[in-house]
Amino acid sequence: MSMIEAIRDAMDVSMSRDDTVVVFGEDVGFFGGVFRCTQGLQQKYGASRCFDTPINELGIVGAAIGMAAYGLRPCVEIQFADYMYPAYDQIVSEAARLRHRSAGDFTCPMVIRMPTGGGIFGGETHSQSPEALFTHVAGLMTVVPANPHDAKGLLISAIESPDPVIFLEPKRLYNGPFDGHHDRPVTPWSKHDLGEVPEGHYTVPLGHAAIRREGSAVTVITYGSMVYVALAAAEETGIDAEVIDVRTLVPLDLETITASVKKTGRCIVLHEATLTSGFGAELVALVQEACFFQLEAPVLRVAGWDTPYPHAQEWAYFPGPARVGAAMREIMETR
Amino acid sequence: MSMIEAIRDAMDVSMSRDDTVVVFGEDVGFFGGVFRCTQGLQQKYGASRCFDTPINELGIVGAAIGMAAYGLRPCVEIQFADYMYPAYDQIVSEAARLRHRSAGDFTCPMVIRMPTGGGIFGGETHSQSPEALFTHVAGLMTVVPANPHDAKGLLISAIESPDPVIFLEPKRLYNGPFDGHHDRPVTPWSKHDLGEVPEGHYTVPLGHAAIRREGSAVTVITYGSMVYVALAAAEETGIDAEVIDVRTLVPLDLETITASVKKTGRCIVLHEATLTSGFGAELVALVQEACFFQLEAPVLRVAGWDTPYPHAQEWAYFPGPARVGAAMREIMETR
Amino acid sequence: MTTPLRFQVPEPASRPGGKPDFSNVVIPEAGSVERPNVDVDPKEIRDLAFSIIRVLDRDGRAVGPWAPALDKEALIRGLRHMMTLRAFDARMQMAQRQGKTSFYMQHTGEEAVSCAFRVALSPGDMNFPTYRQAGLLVAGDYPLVDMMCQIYSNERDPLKGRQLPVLYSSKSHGFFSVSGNLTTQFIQAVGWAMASAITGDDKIAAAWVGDGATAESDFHAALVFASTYKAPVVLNVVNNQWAISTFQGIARGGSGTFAARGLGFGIPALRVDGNDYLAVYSVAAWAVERARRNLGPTLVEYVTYRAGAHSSSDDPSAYRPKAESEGWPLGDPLVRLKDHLIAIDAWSAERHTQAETEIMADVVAAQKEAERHGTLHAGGRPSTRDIFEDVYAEPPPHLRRQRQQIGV
Amino acid sequence: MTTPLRFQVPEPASRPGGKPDFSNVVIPEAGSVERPNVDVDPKEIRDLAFSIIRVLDRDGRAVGPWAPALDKEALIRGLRHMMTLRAFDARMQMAQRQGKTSFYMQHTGEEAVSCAFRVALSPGDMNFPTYRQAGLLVAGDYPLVDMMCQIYSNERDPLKGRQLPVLYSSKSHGFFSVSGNLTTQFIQAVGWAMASAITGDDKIAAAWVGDGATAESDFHAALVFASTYKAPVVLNVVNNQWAISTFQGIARGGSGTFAARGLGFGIPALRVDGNDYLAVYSVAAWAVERARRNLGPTLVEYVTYRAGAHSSSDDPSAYRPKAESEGWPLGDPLVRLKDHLIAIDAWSAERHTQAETEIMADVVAAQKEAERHGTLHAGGRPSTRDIFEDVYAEPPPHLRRQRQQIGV
Ligand SMILES: Cc1ncc(C[n+]2csc(CCOP(=O)(O)OP(=O)(O)O)c2C)c(N)n1
Ligand SMILES: Cc1ncc(C[n+]2csc(CCOP(=O)(O)OP(=O)(O)O)c2C)c(N)n1
Ligand SMILES: [Mg+2]
Ligand SMILES: [Mg+2]
Repeated sequence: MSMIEAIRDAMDVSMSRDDTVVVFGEDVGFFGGVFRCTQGLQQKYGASRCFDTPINELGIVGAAIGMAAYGLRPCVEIQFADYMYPAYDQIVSEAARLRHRSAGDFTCPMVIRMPTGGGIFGGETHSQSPEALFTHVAGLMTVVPANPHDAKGLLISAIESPDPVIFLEPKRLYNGPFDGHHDRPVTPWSKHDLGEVPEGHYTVPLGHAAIRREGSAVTVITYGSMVYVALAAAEETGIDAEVIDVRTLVPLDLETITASVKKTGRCIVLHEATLTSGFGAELVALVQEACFFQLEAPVLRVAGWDTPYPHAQEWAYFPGPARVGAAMREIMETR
Repeated sequence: MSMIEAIRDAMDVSMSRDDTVVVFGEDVGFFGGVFRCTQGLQQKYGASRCFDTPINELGIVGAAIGMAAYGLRPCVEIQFADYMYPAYDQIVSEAARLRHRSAGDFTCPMVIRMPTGGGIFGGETHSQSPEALFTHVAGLMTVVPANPHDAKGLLISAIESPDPVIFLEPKRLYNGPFDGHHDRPVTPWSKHDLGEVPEGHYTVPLGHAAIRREGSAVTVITYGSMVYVALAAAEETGIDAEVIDVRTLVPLDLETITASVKKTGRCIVLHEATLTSGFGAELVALVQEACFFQLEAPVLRVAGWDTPYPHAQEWAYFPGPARVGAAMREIMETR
Repeated sequence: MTTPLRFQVPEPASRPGGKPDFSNVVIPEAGSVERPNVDVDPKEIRDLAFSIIRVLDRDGRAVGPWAPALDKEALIRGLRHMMTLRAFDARMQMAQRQGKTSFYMQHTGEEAVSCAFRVALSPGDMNFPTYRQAGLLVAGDYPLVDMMCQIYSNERDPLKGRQLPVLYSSKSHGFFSVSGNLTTQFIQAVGWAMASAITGDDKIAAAWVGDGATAESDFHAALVFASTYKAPVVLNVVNNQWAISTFQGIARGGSGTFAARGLGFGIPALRVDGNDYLAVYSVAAWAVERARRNLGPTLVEYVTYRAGAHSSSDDPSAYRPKAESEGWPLGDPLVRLKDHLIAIDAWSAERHTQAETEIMADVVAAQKEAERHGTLHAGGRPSTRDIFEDVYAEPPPHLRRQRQQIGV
Repeated sequence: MTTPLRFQVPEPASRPGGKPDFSNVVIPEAGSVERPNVDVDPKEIRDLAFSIIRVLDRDGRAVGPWAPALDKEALIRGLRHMMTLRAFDARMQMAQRQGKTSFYMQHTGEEAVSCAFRVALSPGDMNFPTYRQAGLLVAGDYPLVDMMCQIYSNERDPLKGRQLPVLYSSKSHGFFSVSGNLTTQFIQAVGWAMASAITGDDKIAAAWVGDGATAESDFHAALVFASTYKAPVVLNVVNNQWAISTFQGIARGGSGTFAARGLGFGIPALRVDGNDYLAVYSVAAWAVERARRNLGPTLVEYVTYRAGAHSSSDDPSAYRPKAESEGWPLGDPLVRLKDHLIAIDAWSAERHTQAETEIMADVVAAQKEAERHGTLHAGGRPSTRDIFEDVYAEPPPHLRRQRQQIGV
């Protein structure tokens, strides 16, 4: 099934198992969401458990915090990650710290879903990847699925988590594993093993990375759409890269990462978000500290440019297989 | 003079030279600010140029953006950096991108001042250091002065800058160079050369770091209060550290940093903000890429723990001379 | 325990398959609402927030105290502005379908609001619009070609391909850069107006927001600041009944109207028939005069209807009756102004058809001209260098390094 | 150019050196405001947003339709609650001066608001308070010792030393964790109330905010959501005339009152004499009943005065006349309830002095007990481990590594 169906299925399964799970956001109720991720849930569970909200992200998250404090498990949608900023205070100052500041008296089990990333000619306000703005915040978990199987399993884990989870959905992957070759058709998930999604309830635990390609030459650490860009670059350069999909940015599976880098001795960190202070910087800092004596070359970063996400020049901005391949060649030449 | 007086002086000088400079914020007008940074400006320039605002940070920054688009140069105060989150959308989605998205048709010359950092028993909402949430945003400049001389010169540069500047004032340094020894009195700025502030107009250009201590053993890259913690640790360990005050995080003076690390072969990055995805990660990523073959040990980070800033346990949270000294010893032992 | 609470979610009067139902929209007679002086005490006119100011009656006559002093030429110009905007929408909507751009948003049914408001402004005044006020540009004689080049993100795009289509910017035409983030501009408009007052200027600002976007918290910041500093700003709420799939009741809640929001701040609030060009102009002129005379902000709710889809990515038939727009009681702004002009013998069916042909010809000519400079995926386009410029006035070292990496 | 605009910044009636001036506070006779049924149409009672509901008259008699049915014992209990809070404030303020903690905030002059409101709630209802509603805990018989241990951040601090003093939390006592960030709790209260309705519960929420903090945008989110979903919540605005150094006019702007904010949302809005224990209780009970009967939210503005400093870090003499509080026309809530009890022969000067002594003795005893567990800088304190716990339910690897680094 598609990633959209997998995400919907995760909410459906959770709502049917647990009456305290409620779903809401802008256009998510009657209409089923601008990306159709909540389609059918209002009809199935009623308007008390899946409903439309006024256009106020602060209100969506703030209300969800109150509901979580009451004892519900809200799973809310922010229509685009680019629109989460109005809710940022409620996320950072409230959701993330409630358990700590109240010493566990009040807790905040909630999921904030938001489509992230570019590749759809959405311009600067439909293309952003703000994950690093969450990973810096103690008390939050940040998850980025890269395929339907993980999307469903991780979202169920997130909904069942006792603490707030930011769930970033790479919108360019909703319908298939886009690898950055925008001039080629994308094979739909239905033709991909990771598009095979088990029925009913299962979880993919938070905090565990997945190795998507085994390799011996260089480790590429990435997540979201960039997983497929890295895989494409490996095929196209013929460089035997090991591609790690971290899946959960916080908490991070550092063991899998360091084991791989110690094996390959080379590392590239790859994401679509702007370079400076992106989550890639944290990955580099951790890798160079843990693998310093095994590294044969500096860790390289391939990321979005430090500019707003442009409309017309989308493919000059998006870090596609060419840029990643070039970095792979460069790092293999360093010794 | 104290850092508070230096900051006030910078606004005073700017307002007297340029009628388009306006100053406002919560308690900033009649009262002169909870830290007294704007004291006397309303009396001197009138309530049209220095005034109190309603308690709405979004409104303060949003209104300032409109004023900047009109042609004024607003210099606004957010009472504590911890309270900037409600304004985050206006800062990130609007101020930072206005020039780019309008192709220079509209610009946003403005300064957002905010006291930052802990050490005053202010608990989790009066102690935060959110600089990394700004350095990730293209279109912003982020400045952190560490002494009165720089505070005045950098603030004048910021006010004269054609683009938005986030000006983070380490509140623990307002009255003297606090070095983390909370059990000892702080010598007031009046007894410190960097407390000697020239009269009238001068600038410290944005984008230039300062070496506060020359050394050959290890480079400590830091800013704000941590500059004095690093200096104290160097004296106390007897390790000949070179201490760099970066002063401007974006744009960053990478040349000064890499020259130093290539010289010492060792590097510690130090800040008070929480470790994960802090600005230190960016510094590590840049240093290991630029100085890989000169580094004799992994770059170490000393930073605030990945937790909210606690009230009673302030000194267990604050990265003081003991923790920094330990890191210095550790890195000197690595070879 | 006492009787259990029940959760209540507002639902529109009708949904797909149902009959259009606007029985909840109470429409007073044209000419029936009084016209206070601009220096009236807001307390005295609270009821205006719950009525609808209308000028054009059923027979196309302009009646009542709000009938403006616009001569025939001005009215004909107004009609041409609206016809131009509609023709422009038609061509650009088609261009989007043809893949010449990624995205488009129409104004169908709402043309009077921005077209008439623009005429009430003076040179130097500044609008802070949403994506649905292109009438401010059209009625301000901004070149259609430049608008189209922005939509095509081509080599002549004034915004260098950076912005999503229709998020125009033109300082010289009093049109602030449109943001993709809703409502952020509302408080910015208030700040711009405060700046005008601070410097003793005589320019005023106009803020724009849709019914759905009034729910955003920036709306509150704008009303608080406007109320506290009596800023010279007109706060416009375009109530076209729908956000995307959510009807106005979701944003409006229990208050009968959006104009009512002003009452909580002591801001005079007017409600006007947004499909009545004369009423819109007249109310706009009243609010603009208040601002200009330093009497402070005015909140204006324009009651209109989004006859088309929310955007080129939207299909309204999924959430509202297909024929709902035919049921809309305030009619079509173009037809109503045309009928008025005919009623006063300033216009005729023939001249109208002729005008339609002329205008469409102009729009098509502009489109040809624009397309010579390229469309999103073909022909001349902005350069890759444009990604890196204007991030700052001066490119800092790290951006120069990044530019060099892709060699531009 | 037309006459230049002028920038207008509201100023309080008087400043340091000037005479206290509350002539702008219009105070109706006690008993003069009508009491509508709780199911009244909000439209019918807009005027209540501009009046002040009062029960206690000059002679200490309870008069008019809002006089509540509270028996003598209940009133004496109320008086004792307020006296306890005042004694508590006195001791903790002194403790702060003595360096036993870092920070404190008093309630002087506002005791009736939180103490009387608490009595109108039922078990299981939830308050979302600010830092100035400790009366909700005192009147709810929360242990004074626990409050003091929180203030001292000592080994028995229920919040383990993490939070700034007075930012209490007690789910069991219907007191939501107080945030250091203003107004965030206002929308959270609405969400909690929505959850109660969603689950068919019968619990209601009470949101609290100060006059200054109503300016924050979360206030708008709360009113929008409360209005749209008719949430069972009481929206309380404590107007104590001042934020920190800014008077209420800066936040309120041109609307005569804060209650008026409700009118824009169709939310019934009442204004009440916040220094009149009986009036506060009566209005609270009215609003609580509306919520409980699923009739939706009510906005209540409590007109009171912050007689003390904003906090232990503040000195009001820098921004308002020293003697301003003596000029406050609504008097002292303790004195007024005391006089009423004496007027109805339920109390006497002697019993009052005696009660004062008893209460102070209890508070001092509690303080001794609390101090046995330490103060901020001396004696028993929370452990360093407590920094790392409760960040997440389960400490993730990176936090375990960091804990090991300082060996806790
Ligand atoms: C902060 C933010 N949240 C959500 C969106 C997505 N969005 C774009 S338009 C829209 C509906 C706005 O409706 P309304 O304000 O009524 O304006 P209209 O389209 O009817 O003119 C939404 C939800 C956005 N652009 N920005
Ligand atoms: C978001 C945010 N901005 C600013 C502050 C600083 N601050 C704390 S209390 C206060 C004044 C609040 O006044 P009011 O709402 O009237 O409450 P009162 O203190 O009078 O009870 C301010 C500005 C804060 N805590 N949070
Ligand atoms: Mg709309
Ligand atoms: Mg107050």
